[in-house]
Amino acid sequence: MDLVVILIVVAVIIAVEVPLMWRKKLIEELWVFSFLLLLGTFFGVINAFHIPVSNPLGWMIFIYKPVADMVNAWLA
Amino acid sequence: MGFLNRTITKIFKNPTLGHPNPTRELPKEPLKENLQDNIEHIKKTLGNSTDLVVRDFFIGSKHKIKAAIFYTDGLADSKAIQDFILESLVLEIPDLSLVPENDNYSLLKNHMLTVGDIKDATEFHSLLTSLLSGDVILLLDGYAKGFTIGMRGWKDRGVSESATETVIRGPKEAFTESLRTNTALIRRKIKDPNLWLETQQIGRITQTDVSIMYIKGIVDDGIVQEVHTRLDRIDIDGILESGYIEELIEDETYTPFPTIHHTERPDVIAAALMEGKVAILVDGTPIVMTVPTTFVSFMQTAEDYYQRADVGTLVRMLRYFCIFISLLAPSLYVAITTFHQEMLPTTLLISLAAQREGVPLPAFIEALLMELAFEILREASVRMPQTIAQSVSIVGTLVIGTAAVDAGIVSAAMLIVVAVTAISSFVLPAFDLALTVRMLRFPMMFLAASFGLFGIIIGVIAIVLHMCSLRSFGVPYMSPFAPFNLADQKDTFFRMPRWAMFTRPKLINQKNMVRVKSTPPEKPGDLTEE
Amino acid sequence: MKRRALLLCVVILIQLFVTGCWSRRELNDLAIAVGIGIDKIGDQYQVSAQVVLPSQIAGSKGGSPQSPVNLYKATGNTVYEALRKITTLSPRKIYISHLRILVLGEDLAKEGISSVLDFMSRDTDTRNDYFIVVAKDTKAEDTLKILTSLEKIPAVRLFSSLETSEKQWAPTSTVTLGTLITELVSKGKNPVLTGVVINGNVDVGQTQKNVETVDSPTELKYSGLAVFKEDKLIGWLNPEESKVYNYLTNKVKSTVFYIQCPEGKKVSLDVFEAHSKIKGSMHNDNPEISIEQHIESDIGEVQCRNLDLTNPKTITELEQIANHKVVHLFETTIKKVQQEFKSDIFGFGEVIHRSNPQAWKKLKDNWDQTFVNLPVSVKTDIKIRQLGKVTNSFLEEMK
Amino acid sequence: MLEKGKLSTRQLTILVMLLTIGDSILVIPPSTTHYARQNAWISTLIGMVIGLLAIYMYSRFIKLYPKLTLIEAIQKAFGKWLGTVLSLMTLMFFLIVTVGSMREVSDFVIAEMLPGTPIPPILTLFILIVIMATRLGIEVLGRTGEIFTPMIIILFLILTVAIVPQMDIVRILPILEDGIKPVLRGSISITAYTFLEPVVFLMVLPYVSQQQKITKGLLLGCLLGGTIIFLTLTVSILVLGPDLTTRDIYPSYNIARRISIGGFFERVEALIALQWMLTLFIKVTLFFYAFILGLSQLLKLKEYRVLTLPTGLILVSLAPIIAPNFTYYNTVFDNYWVYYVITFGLVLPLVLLGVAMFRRALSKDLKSQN
Repeated sequence: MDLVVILIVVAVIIAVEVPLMWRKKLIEELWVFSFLLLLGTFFGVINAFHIPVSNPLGWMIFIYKPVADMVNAWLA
Repeated sequence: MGFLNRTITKIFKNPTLGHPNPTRELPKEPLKENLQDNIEHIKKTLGNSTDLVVRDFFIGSKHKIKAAIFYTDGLADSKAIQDFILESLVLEIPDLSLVPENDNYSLLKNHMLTVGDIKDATEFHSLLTSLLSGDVILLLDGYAKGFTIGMRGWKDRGVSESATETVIRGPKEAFTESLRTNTALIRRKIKDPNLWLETQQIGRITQTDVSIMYIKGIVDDGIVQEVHTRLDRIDIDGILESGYIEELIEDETYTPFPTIHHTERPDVIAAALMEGKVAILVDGTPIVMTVPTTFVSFMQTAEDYYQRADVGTLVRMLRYFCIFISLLAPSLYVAITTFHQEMLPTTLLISLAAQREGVPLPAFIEALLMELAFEILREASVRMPQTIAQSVSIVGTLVIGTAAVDAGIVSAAMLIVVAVTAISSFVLPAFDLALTVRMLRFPMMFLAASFGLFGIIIGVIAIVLHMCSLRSFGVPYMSPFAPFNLADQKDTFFRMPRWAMFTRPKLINQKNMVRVKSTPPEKPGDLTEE
Repeated sequence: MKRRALLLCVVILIQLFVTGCWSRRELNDLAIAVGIGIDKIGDQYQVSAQVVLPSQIAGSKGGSPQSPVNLYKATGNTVYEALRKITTLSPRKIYISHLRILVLGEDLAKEGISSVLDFMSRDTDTRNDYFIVVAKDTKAEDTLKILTSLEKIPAVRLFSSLETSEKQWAPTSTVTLGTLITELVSKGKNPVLTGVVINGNVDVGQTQKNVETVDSPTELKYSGLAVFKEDKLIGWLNPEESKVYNYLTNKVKSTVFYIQCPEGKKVSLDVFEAHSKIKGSMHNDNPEISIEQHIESDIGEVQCRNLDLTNPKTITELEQIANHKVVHLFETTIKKVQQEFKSDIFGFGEVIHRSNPQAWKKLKDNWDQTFVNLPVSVKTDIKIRQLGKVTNSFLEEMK
Repeated sequence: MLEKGKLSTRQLTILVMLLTIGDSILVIPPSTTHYARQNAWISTLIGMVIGLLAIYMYSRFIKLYPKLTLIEAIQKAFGKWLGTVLSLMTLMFFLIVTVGSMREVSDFVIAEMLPGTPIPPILTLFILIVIMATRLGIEVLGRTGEIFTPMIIILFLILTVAIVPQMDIVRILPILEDGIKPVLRGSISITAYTFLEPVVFLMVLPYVSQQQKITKGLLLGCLLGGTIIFLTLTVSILVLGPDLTTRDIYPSYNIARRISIGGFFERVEALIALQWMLTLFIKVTLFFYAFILGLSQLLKLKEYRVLTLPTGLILVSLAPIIAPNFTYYNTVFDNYWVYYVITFGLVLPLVLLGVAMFRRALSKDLKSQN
């Protein structure tokens, strides 16, 4: 069901944007557009099938852990 | 909105588009020497239309000159034709002067025709046009030119009282269908040489006179230029009402909001002209449009300026309040009673719940039905003749109102909400803005029904975004609110005292700002001192 | 800018899909609970909800006289569970946003109230505008059964009478969830709750008869404050002492108390303004509390024959007597609380915390012991302003 | 130039103010009070000072990189490769902030307004107006801000005055009982979320009509916004006390719930919700706009509007999965996210300034040499 909704949305987006770009010959735009759209669909599918994403902001934690610990230690 | 444009043109494509247009262009062929030929030709072109009157006669008794007059029955003033053309030409001609040698044409023109407005016509096209717009044509035998004599005089509704924009204090007169009368009405108010008037014909078939009026030196010439270009761009077979023009020259078609203000009151037009706007008059309609238009101008009525300032301000705030009510009242009711009951005071909640006991429909459907019913009633009572309209409204109130509640189909509270909505939508002075609100009310109800207050908030934001994006002839629609302009606030939410409104709106025109020079009235000091 | 229309269509479509889903509830699908009572039965919670029948309260069409409210009850392992179980009895979901009063059974209060309060603070429907009371020597359930006149909905009646009595007579105290929780977590102050008792027979009280007679056989009535230690009920203050509590927490708007004039008869004073200053100080690292109580009052009633109210001396005299009486009352009450309950309901700890934060760090851990023998000095300053309509009482002339 | 609209100084000020209020008014009170307890208001003041300095730095920035947006400036400063990498990271920052804010929107709406409604529809509705605004351009957004600002301020004042009866001064006492450190710790989050997020305006400043007035506009806006945040936080401590302020998820919303004047002016939390939706909308739109514009500048596109819809799709589907539950989001938000913001809000602009000044000095030297 969710998948269907996603596909509908994607179809609508394409129907709205692509013809104009095509007519205006905005080729680069078209590439970026389709890339973003794919990305969006990908995340959408992850949502739809409830694929478990283990700790999505891990990278942020990884990068900033030292700083955080330092500050907490200093201001504890 | 290129997308919509394309689809629409696709769907409603005119089959004969691109073919030479169906109307028969009249050839610009010159008049002939021979009178009889001319008569024949004219009759032929007009297809012997029965309202064309052709009267041929002889001028003078000794040297007879063959002549003929043409006029369209009903458009020309036949009495005047009697007195000033036939009599003076047939009877009172000093015989001796008419001799074949000398130029009788100019003789007639200069000495004998006792009418003011005379033009020469040398070719059929212009001749026919003026004939059909009510002039009288006089042709002489042996001359390849003729007179067009201005004797227009047709039946025409006199200046009557304004029907849609009534005031308690202020002039009662309203525009009529004839362009001349309207321009006269405006000139009567502004006797200034700088009040300029330009006229052009629009409409291939109807040849309607469209004139624009503005005060030179106040108006922004750029806007006048813009109006000209947009009017010239129009190519249409006929203009029957100002609405045609409005749709063809407005900035944005796909918007529920009116971007051109129109009125039937000369004083309103005069005020607009003095603010530096341009008035567009169309022959055959009692409605005059003004551009550029901002949102606030739909919230102002003539009376605001005739009453005292404080009253005007108060009434105006009431209007701004009412626009919110009529836009949001039903959606708020739906949202609060179906999503946010905790926002009602306990006692109110209990009584509302008591009313809804046994009402079968969900609140949203209930609201939708009632609004629909109300819109139907209003439409019916507008289209009906007055007498029936009253009975319609009675039926409406009785059936829809009392009966529905008694039958337990709708709750009384909902009825109250709908009623309040209706009343406050009538408060809005500009009818087309009221229409806008009526339209937008339904999507708002949808949003409210599915997302509660969140939906309403989103809807409001969307509407405001849209309004801020609108422009009317280059002027931002929401000015002077956004872009904000302190000096212009004096005539938006508030109506400042006359002596305080001393400049014209900034965004409409930049030059010649000064408006009022008089200072606030001083209180007379205590006269009985000593 | 372009194609806004199409986007709009999409929105509308979504609308059509989702309309009438999720969190929407029609007014006539709600069971509006105005009062909730919680009792502890074994290790189960019994939740009883007093639900309004709107048609009986506001309905225009008068059908058969039915009771204005219904009482549903269910038991469960947790409060939430019990509340949801009620749907097995009631046709509609219990809706507690308009809760007016939350009654806690005495036995529950004795075992500790904190366990039930979390639900009330967590649930998104609840607001913070209802009062919490304790059912004194009865079950919370019973207090919600009693029908009342003059205010058709019993819970609303409890709510408003608590409000008025706090304003006018001051032995009761309106406690909302927010304050209760703050006091529970704070080390320097323990909570109190007003107690509600049933005068008369419950079985009579819940029948229509109760509201048909002039003098209702069964009445709901507030009496005194319940003293808590941490979250456990440990004793009751009588109305006089409760009044002291309200004085000290600056809750007294207006009240009446009497004093004895020299000849032994009574004069009643109408207090119209009162506020107390509580100061904390460290006296060689022992905390001390000093209380200054200001009271402004009028003379409301005089029973004494020879009392010359036209003479300023008399007034000062009366003020002296009043001072003594009030000081004594304060001291005894505070003593009682210190000795008997050992629970700092007056928030003396908070006072110390504010005045000497550093010292408080050391004190807070065994504050309760410190509180028991905390030196408290009371100073009162009572002013008598007006005499009412007359000066001297006519009693003076009577022989 | 991609963006044709022009922003007046007043509009700039208003946008800065609304952005500063943004979501802080919702989520800041608990996280600051958590550390600073009853002294959170001091943390706010500290934060405001730092913020004003940062804002001033931004206005220097536009002097050194005239007519350049942040992305273009990065390109200019670091050349092709490094520039591109940094730009992409910055764009990602914009995107992440947008996602975070949208997550907050859905969390709030579901918690307080529409319990039980699934997230996607709410976010879809929200992103639709964001997209609409982005397509209409920065100028229209500025005007919309102008329309709504008076309403927001008036509502805020009314509500603040209405809650006064329930304030109690003792709740902010004692002042600084545990020294300054907790206060500083508390001020970190408020500095980052409230006063460093205006970095997004580095994408907008080139489109301001009167360049010389930018500094004033920025500072004023930041000051106004900061004041409102300060008031909100102080009020929530005065009314709820530090304990409840920390424990509640949306303290200021609960405050609105407590308002009751004369028994008729009560249950007005809807008004609060209205304000927040507006400020959140402005914030999300600005960051969304910055992302779209930056991306199309980075890739030298001719038309940026076409990117809005797919990006919207990304946001809507990313917001639910960015954090499995509220707790996770909150932990990250409190401990790590702050430094992420600081990196791009403070460090990056400083580095850019440094580079620019260095270049300038270098060129001077060269001139002086020959």
